[in-house]
Amino acid sequence: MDILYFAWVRERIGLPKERIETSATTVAELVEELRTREARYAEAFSDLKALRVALDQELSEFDAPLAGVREVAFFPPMTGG
Amino acid sequence: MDILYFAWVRERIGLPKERIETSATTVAELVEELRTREARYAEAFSDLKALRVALDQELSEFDAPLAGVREVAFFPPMTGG
Amino acid sequence: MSAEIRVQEAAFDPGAELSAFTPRAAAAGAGAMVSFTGLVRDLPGAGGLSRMVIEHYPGMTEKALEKIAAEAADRWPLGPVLILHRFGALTGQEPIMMVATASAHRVAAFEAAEFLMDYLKSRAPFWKKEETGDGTRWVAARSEDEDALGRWR
Amino acid sequence: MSAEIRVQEAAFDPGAELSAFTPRAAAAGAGAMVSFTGLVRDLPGAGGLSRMVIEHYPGMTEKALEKIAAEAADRWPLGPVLILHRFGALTGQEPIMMVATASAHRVAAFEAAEFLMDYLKSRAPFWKKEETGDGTRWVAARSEDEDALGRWR
Repeated sequence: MDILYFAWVRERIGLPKERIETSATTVAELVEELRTREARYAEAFSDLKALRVALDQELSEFDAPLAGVREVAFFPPMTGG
Repeated sequence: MDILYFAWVRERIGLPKERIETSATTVAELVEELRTREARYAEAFSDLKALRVALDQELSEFDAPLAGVREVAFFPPMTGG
Repeated sequence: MSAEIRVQEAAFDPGAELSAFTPRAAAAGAGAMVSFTGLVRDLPGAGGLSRMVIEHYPGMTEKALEKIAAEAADRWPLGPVLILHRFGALTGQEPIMMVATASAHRVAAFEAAEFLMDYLKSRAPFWKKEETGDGTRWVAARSEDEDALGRWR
Repeated sequence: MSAEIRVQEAAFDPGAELSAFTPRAAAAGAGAMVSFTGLVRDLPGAGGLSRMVIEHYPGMTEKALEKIAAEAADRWPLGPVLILHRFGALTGQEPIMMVATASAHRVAAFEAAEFLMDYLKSRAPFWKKEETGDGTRWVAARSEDEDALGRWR
């Protein structure tokens, strides 16, 4: 599964993209797994209300299932326009 | 006093502008005076709800006084934009 | 707010106007610009529109537009404002008029442009006459246009 | 409705875009065109903005903008629609993005442009970072921008 990070999430974690193997069945489980990795992940994911998630390039929710998903992206609320 | 006509009011009366001497003290009195002149005036002023009036280039009302006014204009509701 | 008001017979290019407006808006610290352009609709079907003639009241027109622009500037913190309206004979698809507004934020720029348009429609002395294959007719004022002013009272 | 969606690093001229948009709107029978342009605000004072960097999510960005344009076309009878957004490094006063809409009447053109802007602000994956004399910071989302979506539900 490809995990992408944008804006300050990318900066805190220190990379824009990584490929991981996971048995997580929901986004929330995936986040738990990432948090246990290293302090920089724990810090980036410390407040989920400050984060948004997209599954296969569609905005989604943290309780959404990961079955069949190939690309997960984490980022702060958008500020375009 | 200069009287100006625009759009279909101008077409019905048959001229864009005329100078008249009047003792009318309000727009309504002026309209009454014009109506008695000729059929084309009576026709143009037959329905005041379909008309607007400006006094010295400011939108006004038919009961407004004419004291000090130099230019009166009659026209249909505006359709710019 | 500095308002540029133009009432002209000559055709204009909305894009060229926006190109000239943009650096003025940027220099005034604006983060948002809104433009509205009215076009002569080229209605299809029998007796389609072949020409539009716009009459106006020279002198009063400019005063009315200045007043509308000043009122917009009282209500919203605006950078430059442009109001441009043609008169005379126009053909299908030609730009009739344009307004442009600039402000720090988008809501003010949008609202000011809508305010200018609503007042311009019903309070500036312009009258449109349409010439079609079936003859000519003065465009009737629409009650929705008068009603639109209620939003700003 | 035909939507032109562009996500580009290159600078653009809002006026040139409107010049290209106008004949497309006119040919579609539109009587009203609205454009919105966002500019980098050149904030005065100590540590004024010297640069803005916009990050986006290639692939998702285009999909999100297409979806927003399609939703606008479901709600209003629209002629052409333009959505243009830059990414990368921008300097003060530069245009960031632009939308343009066209419709038979002005209310639809205004509402569709406001709808596009409201959704683009909170639902298209762009992130702005400001660099000033005091350092760099990611622009925080404003709760008003999220609240603005309530109008369209």
